[in-house]
Amino acid sequence: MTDQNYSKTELMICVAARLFEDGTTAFIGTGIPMLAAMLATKTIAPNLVPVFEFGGLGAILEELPRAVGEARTFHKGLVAAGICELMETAQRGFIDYGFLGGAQIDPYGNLNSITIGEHDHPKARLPGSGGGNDVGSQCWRTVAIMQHDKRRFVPKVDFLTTPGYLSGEGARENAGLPRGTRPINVVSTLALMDYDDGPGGSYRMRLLATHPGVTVQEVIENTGFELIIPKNVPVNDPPSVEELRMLREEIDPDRYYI
Amino acid sequence: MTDQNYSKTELMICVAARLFEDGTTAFIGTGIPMLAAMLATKTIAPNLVPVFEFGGLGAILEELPRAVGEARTFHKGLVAAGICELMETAQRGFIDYGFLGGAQIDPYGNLNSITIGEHDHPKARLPGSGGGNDVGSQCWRTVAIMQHDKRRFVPKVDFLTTPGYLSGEGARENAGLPRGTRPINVVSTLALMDYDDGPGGSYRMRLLATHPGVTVQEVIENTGFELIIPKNVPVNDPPSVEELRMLREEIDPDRYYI
Amino acid sequence: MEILESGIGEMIQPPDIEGFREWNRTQKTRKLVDKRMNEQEAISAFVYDGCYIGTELYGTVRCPMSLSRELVRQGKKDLRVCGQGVLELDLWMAAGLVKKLDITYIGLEVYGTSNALRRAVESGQITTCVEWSNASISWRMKATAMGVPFLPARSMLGTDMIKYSSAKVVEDPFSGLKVCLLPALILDVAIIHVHRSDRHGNAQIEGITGFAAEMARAAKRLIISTEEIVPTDDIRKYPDRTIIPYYLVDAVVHAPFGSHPGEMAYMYGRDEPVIREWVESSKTAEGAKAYLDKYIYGVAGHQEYMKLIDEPRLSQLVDEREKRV
Amino acid sequence: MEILESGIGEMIQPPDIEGFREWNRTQKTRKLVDKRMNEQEAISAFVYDGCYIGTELYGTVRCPMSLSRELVRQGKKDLRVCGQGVLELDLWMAAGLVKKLDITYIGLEVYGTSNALRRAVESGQITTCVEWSNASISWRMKATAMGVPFLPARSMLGTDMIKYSSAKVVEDPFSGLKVCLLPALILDVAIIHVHRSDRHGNAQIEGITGFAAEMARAAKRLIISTEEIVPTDDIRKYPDRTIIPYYLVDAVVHAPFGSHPGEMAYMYGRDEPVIREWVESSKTAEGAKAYLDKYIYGVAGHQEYMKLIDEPRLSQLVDEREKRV
Repeated sequence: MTDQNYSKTELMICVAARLFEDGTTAFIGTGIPMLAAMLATKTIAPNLVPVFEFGGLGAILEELPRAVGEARTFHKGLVAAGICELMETAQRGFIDYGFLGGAQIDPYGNLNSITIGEHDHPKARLPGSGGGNDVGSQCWRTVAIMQHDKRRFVPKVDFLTTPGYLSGEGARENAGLPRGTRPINVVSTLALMDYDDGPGGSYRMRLLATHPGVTVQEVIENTGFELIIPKNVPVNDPPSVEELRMLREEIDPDRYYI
Repeated sequence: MTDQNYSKTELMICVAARLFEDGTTAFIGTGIPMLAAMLATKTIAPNLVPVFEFGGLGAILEELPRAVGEARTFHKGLVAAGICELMETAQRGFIDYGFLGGAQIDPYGNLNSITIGEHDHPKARLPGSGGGNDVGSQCWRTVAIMQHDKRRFVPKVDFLTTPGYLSGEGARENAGLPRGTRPINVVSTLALMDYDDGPGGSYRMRLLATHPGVTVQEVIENTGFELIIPKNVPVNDPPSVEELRMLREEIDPDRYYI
Repeated sequence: MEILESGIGEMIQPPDIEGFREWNRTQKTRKLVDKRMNEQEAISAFVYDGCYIGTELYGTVRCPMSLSRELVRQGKKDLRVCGQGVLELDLWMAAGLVKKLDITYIGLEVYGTSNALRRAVESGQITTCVEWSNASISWRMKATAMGVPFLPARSMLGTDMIKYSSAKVVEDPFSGLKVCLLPALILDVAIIHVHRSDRHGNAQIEGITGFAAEMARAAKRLIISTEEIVPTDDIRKYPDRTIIPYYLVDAVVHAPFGSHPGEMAYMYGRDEPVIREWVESSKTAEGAKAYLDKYIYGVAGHQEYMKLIDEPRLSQLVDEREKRV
Repeated sequence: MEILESGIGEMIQPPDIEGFREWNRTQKTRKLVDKRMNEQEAISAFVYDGCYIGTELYGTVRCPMSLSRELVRQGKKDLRVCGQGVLELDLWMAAGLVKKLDITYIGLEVYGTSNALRRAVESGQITTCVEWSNASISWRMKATAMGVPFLPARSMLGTDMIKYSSAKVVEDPFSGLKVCLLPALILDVAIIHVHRSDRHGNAQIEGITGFAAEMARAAKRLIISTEEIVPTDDIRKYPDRTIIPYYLVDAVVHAPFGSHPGEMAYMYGRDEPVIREWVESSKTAEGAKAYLDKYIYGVAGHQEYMKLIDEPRLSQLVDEREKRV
């Protein structure tokens, strides 16, 4: 049974939460990824090991962290160390997933969080890479969570901040990035995407499933580049009543995000 | 007033202890340097900051450490960290002195603690560099403490383990060793030496003072290379009654060394 | 090991490791001297116009906010800053004190982008932004802390980050991997807030340590503010808890609630209304100025600031602290 | 950044950082599983003939002696060892189990040189000695721990150490300094003794940490022995004390007095007579064998070993421990 009354953000969080894998380590960025991670630990991934870049690992997420360094990121945690320790843990191959946001994404999953417009004279100065570039470089698999519109889904990002597939097959390895690391999904306010990264693939973004009530045409119209559209595009399950209850009552009761 | 009844080792320890500078940091190697450091803290250097390579800094030396990692090396200490932390502290320029031993020393103050004879087929396998090479590379000033005989004071060390002046003026800097670091003294069972390292100097070892009851000729005969002999060679003060009492009753009552 | 790529970003602070060694030999005492002073004395003694400065951890978490506010009060300007920052750097930028940035992240986290950053950069008031990732800037400080001129890393590669930084890409001579070389970052001044310290600067931190250990070891001058001053005997009882040894420290400032409105793990929680007040005020330059007037220019120092926040509120934040359970 | 000098020493273990990443991805669980086993099970499960192995700290200080003795008991041979060692490696060499050494220091400290080392090397039983300083070998492990193929250092330079190591000398592309590049050291197996751990391997150490943090992060398999097994809730109460996180650990061995005859800071002192017994015995091969018969081959395991030492003596060592005062 589902509740027809939910926001696009709530839907995006629920779809993202379903991508977590139980018993894995995952870097959690500020914002939506935190809500998704908390929802995952309450549903399909009770043994998720959340990792927060400034030092917290293995926390029990009882309250929504508002900062990646907040005490809630190491509440009843297994490790409270520093940024070097955890980034080096990722560089050593111990962090399975990274959940990231960004202001722009291109067909290869490259993200921009630095400037809109030319770097030295930007139209808009964004916060900067933060841990984004590191997470996208070091984690085995990364998932991007984005608002979906033409301004954000662009043919070329203004500043390549966080590496996706860069320019396509083999580009990451050629650049010296750790072998086997890659972007796997994009969760947006409209749909779920993956990449055409099979043998002989184009390594470009591919529509995997639309959100309930969203047409494939809508997704195409809101994407600033040619998205690969398979013959059959399933529809994601809507948020369950229980998912929404947990989101609204347990995870974000103060409505920082939802 | 002095006590004529003391061993060469006791004398060497007393002369070495007088080389410590109050209010400085000093790496202390196992053995004689530990006794000298303890004597120094009880006499001329009450504010000495002893540093032991495996992690102890600023300990109050109440009992003679028998190992550079023993709890006595961080007893009431200011820091109990690890080897990297303290070696990096030295590499960063924070450790003023290093007090070292060795099996062989050459005219430039280079030390050997690895092999006697050819490395791959040695006559005698010694313990290895340990922290010696690091201390001789990173500390601002190093003091070697040695038994004095022709087998130990040699024209060329069989294996250059710990850098002194290497081959002479500028050689350390040319090799990439931290600028301004250098060997300053050798304390032996027979005498106290320094180096001819003034402007235009040869950077070779120079007799500075003989021990009481030791002639310059004796020193020359027990040195396997040409030692620089100044016109006037003073004689070191013998151990005072109080120095000997502290050594025998407080520092090494179990007679590990004396 | 040829150089395959070199960033065009300005080397805002040169990695002069030999100079740093010499500084540490001649300018940092090994003696246990009393380094206690107040915010006003510490900032005026060690922070100067044009210096290269950094703060740790950041605005809402264990951040030297009382020192950051005093810096604004004294109007130290043309600052070159290594910028991981949330509230503290916002205040400096809003006051027009920042000229160049080695920037990693400056934003308001849950509350989004920093309008103070946008205004300062888009107006050209900040003339230079050199880009780094959070790990990269920390590793740059770690290089200095280790006493080496650079560290290799596997971040930054393949992106515009390399181009707009001052890093280089080389081939590792052992494995043939392409690696990024990060130049050592030497700060003129660092300010760090801790849980407790003795009067000499032997300091302990509880919970996460962020990049405090690295920054403390990468700075020519280090000012620490501390919630509590403890006897040196307490330090000597737990030498394995000393994260910042005294010889790194130039000033010890006793600053209870020194991280306010940010939190201090196990001591007090963050003050959300005051943080939100900045988020709202800073949307306009005028609003930001009003906030500075109220919380910085309008109070003489940290004592008055705490009066402004008021005791009952501070006690409430103590009740809301993270607890060891 | 050309290579100015390359050591001719054998690269006993290649710095395959990509392979290490892949190992950590596929062979190390992120789940909190119960890893408790005894010495016999842990050594037979993870130590194999010809493996590259290291111990921490060393024989007389917080050393996994019960595991080191069990390794001898099981006769794991042709070991390639990174050698900072005092008593533990003496036992392995006396038992003829060591083939190659990345050696830093193997001796008896206050009691001088190691006769076991002399016999093993001078007889040619140990075929290879590659020379490193204590800091260099620790930095080599630190490189692996950081996930990079090498680290720069300012040790080893200008000496025969470079020549007989597998290090290289290059010119730093930022400052022009000559620096030594140390290749990452990846161990097949590491054994480390700690004060306390939970059953998953979340471990705490008191006092100095030697190179435990670096070695634990540089090994493909990690066996820890611990004085005490504590509930995971105790770990979660002090997450800032976890020096070895569980995901690094493959086996947790409960070994009270596991460092005997070495000391354990704040728990028990070293057993001087037993240490001296080795010093005397090891002067001859026969004497060494007699010691092995008495303390290793003659007892089934650590339980029997402790009976051999005897309870009153162990209590006395507890009384002689370093205290937090």
